[in-house]
Amino acid sequence: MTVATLDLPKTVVLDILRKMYRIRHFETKVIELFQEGQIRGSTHTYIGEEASGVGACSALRPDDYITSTHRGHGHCIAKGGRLDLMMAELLGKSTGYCKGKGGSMHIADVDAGILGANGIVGGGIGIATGAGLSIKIKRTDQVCVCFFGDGGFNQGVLYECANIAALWKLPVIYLCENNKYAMSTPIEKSSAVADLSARAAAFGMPGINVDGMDVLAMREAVWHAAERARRGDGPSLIVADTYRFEGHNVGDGQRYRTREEVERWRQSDPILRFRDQMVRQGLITDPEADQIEAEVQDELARAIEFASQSPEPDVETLEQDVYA
Amino acid sequence: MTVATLDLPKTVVLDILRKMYRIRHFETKVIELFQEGQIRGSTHTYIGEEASGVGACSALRPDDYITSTHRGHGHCIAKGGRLDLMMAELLGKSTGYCKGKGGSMHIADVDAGILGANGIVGGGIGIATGAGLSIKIKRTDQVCVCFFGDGGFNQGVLYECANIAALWKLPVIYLCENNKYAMSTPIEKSSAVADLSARAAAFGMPGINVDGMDVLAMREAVWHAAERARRGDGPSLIVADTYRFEGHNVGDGQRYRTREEVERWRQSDPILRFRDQMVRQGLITDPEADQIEAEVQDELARAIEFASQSPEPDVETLEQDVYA
Amino acid sequence: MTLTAEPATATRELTLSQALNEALREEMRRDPNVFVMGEEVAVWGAGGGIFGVTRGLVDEFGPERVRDTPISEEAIAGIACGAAVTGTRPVAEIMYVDFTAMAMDPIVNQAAKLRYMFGGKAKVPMVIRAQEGAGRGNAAQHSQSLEAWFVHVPGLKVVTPSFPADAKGLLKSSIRDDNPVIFLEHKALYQTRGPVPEGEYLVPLGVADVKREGKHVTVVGVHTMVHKALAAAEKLAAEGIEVEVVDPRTLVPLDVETIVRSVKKTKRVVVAHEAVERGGVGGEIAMQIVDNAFDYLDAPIKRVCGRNVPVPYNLNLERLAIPQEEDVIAAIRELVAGAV
Amino acid sequence: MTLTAEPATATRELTLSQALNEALREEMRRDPNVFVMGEEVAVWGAGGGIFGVTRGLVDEFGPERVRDTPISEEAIAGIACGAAVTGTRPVAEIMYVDFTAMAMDPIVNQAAKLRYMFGGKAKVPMVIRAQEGAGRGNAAQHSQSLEAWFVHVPGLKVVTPSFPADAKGLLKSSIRDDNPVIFLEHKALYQTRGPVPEGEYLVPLGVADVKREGKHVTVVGVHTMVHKALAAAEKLAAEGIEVEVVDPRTLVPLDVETIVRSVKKTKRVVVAHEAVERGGVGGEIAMQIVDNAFDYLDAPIKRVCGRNVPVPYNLNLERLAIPQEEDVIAAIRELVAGAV
Ligand SMILES: Cc1ncc(C[n+]2csc(CCOP(=O)(O)OP(=O)(O)O)c2C)c(N)n1
Ligand SMILES: Cc1ncc(C[n+]2csc(CCOP(=O)(O)OP(=O)(O)O)c2C)c(N)n1
Ligand SMILES: [Mg+2]
Ligand SMILES: [Mg+2]
Repeated sequence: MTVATLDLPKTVVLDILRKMYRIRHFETKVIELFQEGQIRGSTHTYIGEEASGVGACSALRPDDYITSTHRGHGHCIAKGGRLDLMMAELLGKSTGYCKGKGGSMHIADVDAGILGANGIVGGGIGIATGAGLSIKIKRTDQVCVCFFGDGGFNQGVLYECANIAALWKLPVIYLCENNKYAMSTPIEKSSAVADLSARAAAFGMPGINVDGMDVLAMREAVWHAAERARRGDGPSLIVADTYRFEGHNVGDGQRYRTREEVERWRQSDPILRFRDQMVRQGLITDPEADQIEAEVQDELARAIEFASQSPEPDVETLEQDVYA
Repeated sequence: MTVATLDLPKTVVLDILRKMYRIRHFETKVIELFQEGQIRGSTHTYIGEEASGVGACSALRPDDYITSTHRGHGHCIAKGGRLDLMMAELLGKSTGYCKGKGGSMHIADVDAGILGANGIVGGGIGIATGAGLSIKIKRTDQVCVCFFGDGGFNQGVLYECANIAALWKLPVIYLCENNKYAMSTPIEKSSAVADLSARAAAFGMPGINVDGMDVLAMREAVWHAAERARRGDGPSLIVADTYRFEGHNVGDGQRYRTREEVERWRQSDPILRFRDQMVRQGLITDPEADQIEAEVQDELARAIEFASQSPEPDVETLEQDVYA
Repeated sequence: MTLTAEPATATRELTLSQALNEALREEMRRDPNVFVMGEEVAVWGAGGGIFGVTRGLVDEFGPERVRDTPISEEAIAGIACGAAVTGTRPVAEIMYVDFTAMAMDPIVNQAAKLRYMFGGKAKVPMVIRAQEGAGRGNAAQHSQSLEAWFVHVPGLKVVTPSFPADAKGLLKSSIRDDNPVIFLEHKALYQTRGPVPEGEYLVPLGVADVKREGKHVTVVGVHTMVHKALAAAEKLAAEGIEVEVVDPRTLVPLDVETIVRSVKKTKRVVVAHEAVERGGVGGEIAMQIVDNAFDYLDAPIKRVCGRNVPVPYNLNLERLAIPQEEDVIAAIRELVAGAV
Repeated sequence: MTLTAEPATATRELTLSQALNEALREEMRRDPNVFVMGEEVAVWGAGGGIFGVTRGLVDEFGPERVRDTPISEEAIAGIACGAAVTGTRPVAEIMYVDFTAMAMDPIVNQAAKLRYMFGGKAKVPMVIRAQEGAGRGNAAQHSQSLEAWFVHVPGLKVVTPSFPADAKGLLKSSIRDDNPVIFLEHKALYQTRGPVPEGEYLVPLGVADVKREGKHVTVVGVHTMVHKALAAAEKLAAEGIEVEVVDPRTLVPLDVETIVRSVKKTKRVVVAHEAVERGGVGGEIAMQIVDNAFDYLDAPIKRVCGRNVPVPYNLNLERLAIPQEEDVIAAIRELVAGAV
């Protein structure tokens, strides 16, 4: 694979940086709000994994689809989700993406191709594969990226769907974000094969490992897989090597891993890494980057303002939208 | 693999031949009885696949386990099942293995290590893996052979269980009987990978292809996998290349395959092949072989007699054995 | 007795299986987004479907729209859900309802809930066709009736046709419905013949049908029990007992009004289904009657349902495990004892 | 009010979660064939279990008998079934009952039916522990109550403890039971404290417990609804309305006798559960009352159950989706109106 095939206009550079900052600051705020009790249930942050979702989605078209997981805020932002509507949803407000009915694990924007976060580990896999089938039946050249984790990798539905996607050459990209843990369970305890991408052999599709902390590597890998899919050559498996800097959910004591291990990974912060690289290559300047971060901070402040000012859902809505 | 490691005493030769004849003649009779309406529901014969089950089970100890499928008569006979109790079950009699409550798809003899045929494609996979776990917990050195078909190979539960069996080094042998079809569906339409044993890579265990029409090759492959399992080195995948000579079930018109294809496979009849080989090698004589076949015919006649003379289950039994 | 909610028109005799086949053909011709997928729907037997429901569809609509799948029930339902939420109208077949046990997550946690969880911003127009019931000696893993599981899941609709004409009209409505519909056929009814109107018609979801009118007792029956109730009614008529037979046709939405109207008239009711009694949908139907017509009841509501056992293989035992015409007759006699 | 079916003994206060942990410890010490498996049962948090039920077990019994599994629910249940039929006694955890949707085949088609299909020649002594219910803002895929699915499956037993002492005694009985037992805990009750007898005791499956005696109306409640009913009873007592609260404790087997005895005394009954009303177990309990005490009823049986919607995330909406103390009070007032 050579970068030549995929150029990197400045607009894209800025967009990538903005989205990574959006995720980082949004999630940082989420932790705060959860601890204050303003966000209910359980919520899982994407801090540290920004490069994976943002790189992947920067290779997609607006009309392409993604399916996400319980750790969905980052994927949603990466695919173009709005901070204000997301924040309003997390606060359970009527103005939220789901009118306050879904919360953190169900944020979706079907029109934007975001087929939803999912509270079921593996729950998005059938949906993504089905999206691939309807793309094929409708003969459009969209693709669907199916995000799941190293833990979700062990759900049987993946094996069933991947086999069918390969048989039918469906335009689906199965993207495993290997952040090394499923809650407290390290991959050594959850997968019998060390190299997760090797499983692609059983699925009948190409499988590759990508540095998930390198946003451009992710962008490129997904772009190539998408090209292949649009050509009608079928699905691919991409395993992103990444790491979550925070606990599994807000409140996780993380006794299953050492501070040192976390620190080591924090050293390769995907945002700083990309920013420095772009500055070094002269694609952006530090002031420009600071400017973007500042804009994101404002945007987030406004989003929180919007969310807190928004009304609670009307009680009449309880029985609405159960059926179409 | 060399045969040296596993010798072939004459008693075993005779036993193998007897069991293959038992299956062939039992199933031939089953077709007749089903057509006469004496057997209800649906029934699936093992004719043509005798070498797979008999070879596999001849490598096992009496205290080892097997799990079977909807096509279970052959596995049951191979593991030592009795024709009279099986036939009585097929006729729904109180003297049957399941007292007439199970029928063709549920014949079991837990004490003989036969954990049951199964009406659910893939239904035996979790059970076999669980048997492997209890063997491990009880620290015996038994093994469990898990039979399933090329169609069942696509059930997600296999992927989930195989991964766990490999992680925990459970003494389970996953034995796929690739008879080329799942009902009318050829493997090319059901599996994205041509070489089914390649899926073992995703399961984290060794996988091999074996000539499933060669009873000794099956015996040897399973024996080696069992040795490995007893040593505590974990599970294996064996794909037996075989073929069913009859329809999927009695009544299948078989419009999905040609007479020629079936005829070609009938040429390599596993029973004749083994018998000729043994005679050539001087391990048995033709009269001895004929004698065995004759004995099997008598045994079968007595089994049918027993079954037809047996009483129907008492109506009081309807609500018995729902709970222990 | 009306056969459908539609005005009567010219009819011809079809089996329930043929009627369903017509419904699929008509809807696939009408809407290119409708497609069929499942195990053995395209090639098996005389060209699709172990009971012939999808027979010949692949010849007319091709393999792109009539898809044989591998044996992967969870994937079949999950793919149907994803295809539906992205703008097609899948009609997915799970060969036996027993196998939906492998497909409950996509049906219950995904398809049924997506719209609500997304705040109304998604539609999931999919149909899961499955076949249930006993009577063919298929034993415990191929003879269950599991409608009660789906009735308990908000977001799903549940359809249970008993006659060819209803089956066709209900399947067409289910395919056009924008919600996930669990369409449950009964394996013992595929060969049931009955008049089917010529030409285009629909049977709406949520409208029960009074299959026979009577004034002494109401029988609310599901699937085969509608037929057994009609046979029972015929016999009892000779003795002057007039039985009204109500077929809800869809369990969700349930036409409580029609059921309650009948019970208010007869003051006595039997609820009959083949599914095991314990936890069966009979309890729900009965409670709708309690909620809406308790004071009209002259006798306790009676259930005539499957025994609380797995379905056994043996013919006699299987017959005993599921309710028969005699059981309906016995229940009715008990209810009307002295009153008629 | 008795806390267990056992004679009262010295007690101490424990949370329901701690009581379950004691039950697991005692049974694992007692029988080396008992083992625990599931997701996050060994290491998570302070040493096992997202609600601490399995906390510390791995330290005492080691990783061979306390097994963290990959995220593979169908395998967890299937392996438990196979381990049980071959002579061990697995206690498998499915983290949320919502995820049993992925494990229904091994539970329903295998574990529940093997013994019967095999003509009584197998035993399947396994326990599936799962946690259900709403109230914590976990939304639609983590808040369901699905006991009705399992109640409808012959071969399964279904346990729903509401108090710490019951929870401990019932779990011990479930582990010693030779049948597959679906042991359903309610996530909102883990921190509920209550007296737990010192030393060894069992609470038998199939014996309901009258948590409070009263003569005007009976409330049969499941899980949290027992507590809400008790709170309601306390309030109504002030007005002279005496409410009897019956906790079935196990839904299969169901202690119909105790329920019916209470209803024959009070002549009025409310059945309350958090699961959605449509198709919920309330219908079954109500029909048992209709079958056995219809002529004693002075008013219609009332259900106070979850609304027929997926559980929403928003706090107010979630509160409205599940029945509250006020709803129980309102239902009781309606029933006793004029009578007391
Ligand atoms: C079917 C199902 N099983 C279990 C859970 C509980 N659970 C939520 S997240 C999680 C770990 C997921 O790990 P992974 O797939 O690696 O994603 P990550 O959290 O690391 O992003 C588990 C076990 C669930 N939500 N759904
Ligand atoms: C879960 C499930 N899905 C579908 C079926 C219906 N069915 C019975 S046998 C069969 C084909 C199985 O093919 P394979 O596994 O290759 O075994 P074979 O019949 O070739 O021996 C199917 C689809 C079933 N019994 N169970
Ligand atoms: Mg992970
Ligand atoms: Mg096959």
